[in-house]
Amino acid sequence: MPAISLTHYVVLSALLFSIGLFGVLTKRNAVAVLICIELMLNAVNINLVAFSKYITPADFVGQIFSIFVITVAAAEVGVGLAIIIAIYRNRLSVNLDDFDWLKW
Amino acid sequence: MDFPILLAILLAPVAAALILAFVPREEHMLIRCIAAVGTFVSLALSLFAYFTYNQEIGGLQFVFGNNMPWIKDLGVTFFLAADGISLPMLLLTNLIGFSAVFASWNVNNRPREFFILLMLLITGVMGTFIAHDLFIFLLFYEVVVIPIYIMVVIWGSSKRVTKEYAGMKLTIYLLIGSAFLLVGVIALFVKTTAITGTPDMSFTGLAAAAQQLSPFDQTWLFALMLLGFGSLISMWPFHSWSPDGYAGAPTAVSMIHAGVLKKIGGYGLVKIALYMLPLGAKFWAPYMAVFGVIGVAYAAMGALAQKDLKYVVGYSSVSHMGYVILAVACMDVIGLNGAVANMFAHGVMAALFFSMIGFIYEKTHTRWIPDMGGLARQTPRLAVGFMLAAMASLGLPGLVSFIPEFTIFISAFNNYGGLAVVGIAGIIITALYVLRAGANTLFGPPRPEYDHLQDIKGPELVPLVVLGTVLVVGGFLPSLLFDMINSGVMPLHAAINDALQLGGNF
Amino acid sequence: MLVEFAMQHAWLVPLLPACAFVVIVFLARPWQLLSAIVAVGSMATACFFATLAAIGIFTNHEYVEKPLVYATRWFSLGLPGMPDLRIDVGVQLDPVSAMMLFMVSFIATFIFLYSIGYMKGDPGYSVFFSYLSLFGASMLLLVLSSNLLQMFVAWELVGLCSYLLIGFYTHKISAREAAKKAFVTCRIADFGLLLGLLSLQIVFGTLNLTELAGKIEHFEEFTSFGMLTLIAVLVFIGPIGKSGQFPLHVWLPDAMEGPTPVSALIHAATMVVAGVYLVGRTMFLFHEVPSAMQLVAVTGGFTALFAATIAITQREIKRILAYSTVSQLGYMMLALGVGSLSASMFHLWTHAFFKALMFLGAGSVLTALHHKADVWEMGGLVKKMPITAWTFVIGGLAIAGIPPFAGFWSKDEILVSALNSGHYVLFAMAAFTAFLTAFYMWRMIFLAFFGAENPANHPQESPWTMTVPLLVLSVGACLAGLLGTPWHNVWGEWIRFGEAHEGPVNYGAMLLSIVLAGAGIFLAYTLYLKDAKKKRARKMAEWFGPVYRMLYNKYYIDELYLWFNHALVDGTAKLFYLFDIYVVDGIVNGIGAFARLSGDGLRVFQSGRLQNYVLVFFLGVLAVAVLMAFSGSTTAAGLVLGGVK
Amino acid sequence: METSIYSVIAFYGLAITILGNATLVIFARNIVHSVLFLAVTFIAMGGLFLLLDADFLAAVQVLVYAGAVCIMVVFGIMLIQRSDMKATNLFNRQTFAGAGLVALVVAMCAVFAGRTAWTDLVAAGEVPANTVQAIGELMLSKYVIPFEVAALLLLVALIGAIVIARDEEVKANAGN
Repeated sequence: MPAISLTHYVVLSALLFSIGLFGVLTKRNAVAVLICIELMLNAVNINLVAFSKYITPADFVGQIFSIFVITVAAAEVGVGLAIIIAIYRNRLSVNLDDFDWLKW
Repeated sequence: MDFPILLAILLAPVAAALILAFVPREEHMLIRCIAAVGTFVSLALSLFAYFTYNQEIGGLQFVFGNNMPWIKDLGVTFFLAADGISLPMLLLTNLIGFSAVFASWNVNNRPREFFILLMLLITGVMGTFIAHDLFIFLLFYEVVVIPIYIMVVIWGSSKRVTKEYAGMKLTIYLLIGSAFLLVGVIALFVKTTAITGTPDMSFTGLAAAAQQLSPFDQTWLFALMLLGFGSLISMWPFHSWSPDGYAGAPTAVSMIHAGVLKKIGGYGLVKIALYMLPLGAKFWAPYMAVFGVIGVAYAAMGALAQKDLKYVVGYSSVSHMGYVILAVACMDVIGLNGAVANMFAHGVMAALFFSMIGFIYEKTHTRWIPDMGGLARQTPRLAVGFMLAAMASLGLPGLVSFIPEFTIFISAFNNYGGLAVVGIAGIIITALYVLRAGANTLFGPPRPEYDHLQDIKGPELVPLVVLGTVLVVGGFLPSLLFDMINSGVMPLHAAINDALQLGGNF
Repeated sequence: MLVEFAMQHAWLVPLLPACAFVVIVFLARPWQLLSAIVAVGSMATACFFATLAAIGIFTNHEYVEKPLVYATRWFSLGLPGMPDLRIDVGVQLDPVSAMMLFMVSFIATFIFLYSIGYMKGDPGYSVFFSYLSLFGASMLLLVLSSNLLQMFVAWELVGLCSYLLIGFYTHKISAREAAKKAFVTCRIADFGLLLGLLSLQIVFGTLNLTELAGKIEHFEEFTSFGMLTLIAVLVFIGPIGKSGQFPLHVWLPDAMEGPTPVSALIHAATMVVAGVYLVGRTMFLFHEVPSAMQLVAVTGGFTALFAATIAITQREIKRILAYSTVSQLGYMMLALGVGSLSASMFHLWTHAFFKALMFLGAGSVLTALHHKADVWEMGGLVKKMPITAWTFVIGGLAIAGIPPFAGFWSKDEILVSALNSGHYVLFAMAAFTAFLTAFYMWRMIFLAFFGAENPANHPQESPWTMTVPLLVLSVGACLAGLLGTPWHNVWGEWIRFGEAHEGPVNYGAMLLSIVLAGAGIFLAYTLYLKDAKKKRARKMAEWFGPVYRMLYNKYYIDELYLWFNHALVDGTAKLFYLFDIYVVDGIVNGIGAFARLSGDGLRVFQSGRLQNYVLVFFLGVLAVAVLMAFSGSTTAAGLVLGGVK
Repeated sequence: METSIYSVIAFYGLAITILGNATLVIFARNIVHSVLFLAVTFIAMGGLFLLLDADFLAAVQVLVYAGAVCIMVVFGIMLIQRSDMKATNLFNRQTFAGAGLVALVVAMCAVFAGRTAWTDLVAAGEVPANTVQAIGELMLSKYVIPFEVAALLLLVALIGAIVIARDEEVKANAGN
């Protein structure tokens, strides 16, 4: 059985990212889209930590970067949910198909 | 350091605008007075500058900020300076700006916003004339566009075309013009920087470096600038914004637009395009002359067919600007003098014309010539102003526009012969349409529905007095204007001549 | 002492009325009488100075050859030491301008005086005097000009005043149209003149009269003969318009819409002769170009005859006078064309007196008859208005050419010089014109002042402000010609171009002239006075039906011009305008529409849905990634620049 | 680098858990189920971080993601969804287009992953054992400014979220 190498992590990350992307592109529910964004961010984190381990083991740059990503992601979820709630209050819907506001 | 007079001239309307922003919106009289004071300070200072400018020495004077870098990497400095070409234009701007405030005395729809925008407009126009840095020039030019659009759309009037259409057309044309210009300027900047290695956006720096460009480069760069400045000065066939725009615009905007804004095009042609790219100018001069003459004849004929007063003057200003283009195309001392002087003369005349038409419209609620007649009996002072402007428009000797036209004719006839004759024949058609408009508006049997009209009085007289005085004084003492312009044209012409002689050896 | 001062400060002469203009406009306007006094006073003072200056000139023979010139820079372009263009303004005093200066100010003074009475009760009383003053100033400036451009300025200013005064009765549409016509017609002529001036400036580098005179003598150094001919012709176009020569004479009869003093001053005595004066001033130019001289002579001769034929049939008193003015101006041109500045100026001088006199007389009649202008409705006025009538008769005798009245001497001068220069056809035309002149003038006099009274009229003699000028001018009309009798031609010694020629007195021409004048008067007498019912006159009109109608309608030239103006000029204008709206603007709007339509097309892609955008965004990401993969660059900049490479 | 068979097994097990649960997150028709699967994914991710010698990060992952974020999302759902949670998590109309694009992304990733010479990049050396201490020191020295900024960001996000979510009620109260 071959040893686990950087490539494995990268592939895992790519797959997870793709799954998240697919969700972002195709889900109707705004909360689901938010969740899928978290998946994509996690995929990135896997990459960062893996690179940290294999390429710069002594520097922790990747890990620290991941910590910041997690921080931002947490903030993003908070604000994102607040926005979704606000929209829901106004429109009584979180179905993205109901919204085509991004045009003039 | 001396008192920075140019900066003070530039900032006086800005200060007025700032104060206006804090005045309660109901205080109409206060608002007008603040605007009047702001423009008056500018006017007084620019008169002072005009008469203290040392013509013996010539060149750039009242220099400000030439060592004040603004964008270091692009070599941009906030360089203000005036020479014999910019000072008449500066004075013109202030004369018209000051008059425009009084011509808008009766604006009652949001006067505060109106005057704030007017102040900004005046500042922008002045800035273009005293900037000695190409970047700053363009910057001020863009400052001008925004208030114009807003003012046309809010305070304009819809006749043949809606004011929205007029405002849009005006703005888009100005922007397209400046887009060509911008491309030209950037190309010029990149090319010259590649030669000299040090970025420099000042007129003198660019001009010096541009002389090392190949004739081919100069030619296409000049073409871009000609397109840009040409659509500003409403060179045929880029003129169609002018009549529609003026017709839609409120009086003050028409005055400033026809009076000075258009002149930015001519000023730029002379002081930027010609000065920096003489070889290119040499190549394009015959075409410019043809466009100029077509513009003169074509627009004069167009004016003849009009029944709306503002359209008459709109077309007539296109026609007059044709003379300016023709004169620039001559590229000699007489022609350049004539071009600048004619811009000044036309500015004063057009502003007076538009202010009088504005009053007529305000009082009769029409600009349709067949609906008028006999106003000379009911509103004699208005008639005097109108006739003064009309006579200046047809180049009556004794008014400021005759000598400039004469010099242009001399130069054009000398350089282009038969072509110039067609242009000169424009004076006949001009006489025809101007007199027709004037006669049908002012003379003939008075109409009873206008019996109650009040003649212009009080503050409304200011445009007539200020601009009329300039018209007459400039007509009888042309040296007041020409000595100044000549002191600016001579060095410019010398530089062009040197470049052309060098260029001959290429 | 005073004479010296007047000569050195001749510029004061035009300045005085100019000041009057300013004073009236800004100060005196509300007070009618004050305005009138200011105007008349300033003009009288100007006349006083002008007389002194004229005395100064006419006491020193030097000035005939060497005019007194003082000028100053008006403006200049180019280097101060070596200007590319320099225009001077100044004063040139020589016998010709001194004579004009005196004549203009003298006649103007009396016409101003006359206007006080004539304009009584008009709402624009003060304005009228301000215009008159402005006109006086401009005309005197024109006369004194030492520079052609300066003269052109004054030339246009008198045109402006003419415009304002023709259209003085602003409420009348006919006046408005006549004023416009006058201005535009003169403008067409000025276009030619301007081209001429431009060419002179370009070729000779100066417009100062004395300098030009010096340079044109050696014109070969500057230009070809053909060019000089062209210049001369161009310059002559100006006078054709201003002095009402064929084919630009159409404005002058219409100009009678103005108040009568205006007709007398501007459209008879002074402004219209500016054209003659200009040709006289630029005689040095025309003298070099015989073909241009020929043109001047033929134009003058033809106009004289042409206008006289029209005058025969006209009915309105001022119109007859107007056509006679055109005709007399033709005489002056003819004289210039045959090379006699002296004769031309002499006729100008005498004509000013008798024609002003006749116009003022006509004005007096019109006031009395409440502006009923048709001579056929007058008759027998001599009984009620003796002063007007008899002064008018003096004018009639003068213009018909009966000795010793003024017109005889000057007309004789012209005929003799035409004959002496060998222009026999022109001489014949001029002689025939003399006959016609006598006929139509006396036709008018007999119809208006003699014969049976028209009971519908209740005429009264005019007040003294109007009759005094009539009397003064009638004295002028009697005596002004005695300066230039063939036996002792003082005039010819002073006012001349080239050498004064003393030829033998041509009694034959003199006799012919008298006979023709007498025949004309006699014919008029038989047709219009003796035959009280005017049967014969009517029969004549019937016999010559088509000719009569053609003459009465002024050869349909006005109609032709009107058609040209409306159909051709306005039509073309309309065409240009439509072209502008639909083609030029069409292109502009087309570009706008293209932008809008393409925007509409692209709008489909702007769904407004977040997830659509994400999809497209990632497509972009993919594209960039693929590009990177294939170009081998790893940075965006490398990608762009690599692609360019 | 020595790799034990257990770590290989652990990697594959965790990978399958992560991918499988992530797929379930997408395909679950009930949004609440989705969140549950998401929690599992996050916890598995924590395991993966342990495998990568990132102890501290693993703890943070479990705490922040599996704990805070999931709970927050659940609260969010509870605030906005109907009582019936069936069919709350459906696909939209561009599912197939999205699938195509994702396939392309996967292909692209595969190409790049294949083309990159990973082995050249890999450096020798081990991750130090006491990561928590090392990260703590770095956070308060080299990365102190980003650290503080992140703290500020969180504060701003907190306030922002409250403001946005409460907006309507405040208005309603003001109306009363």
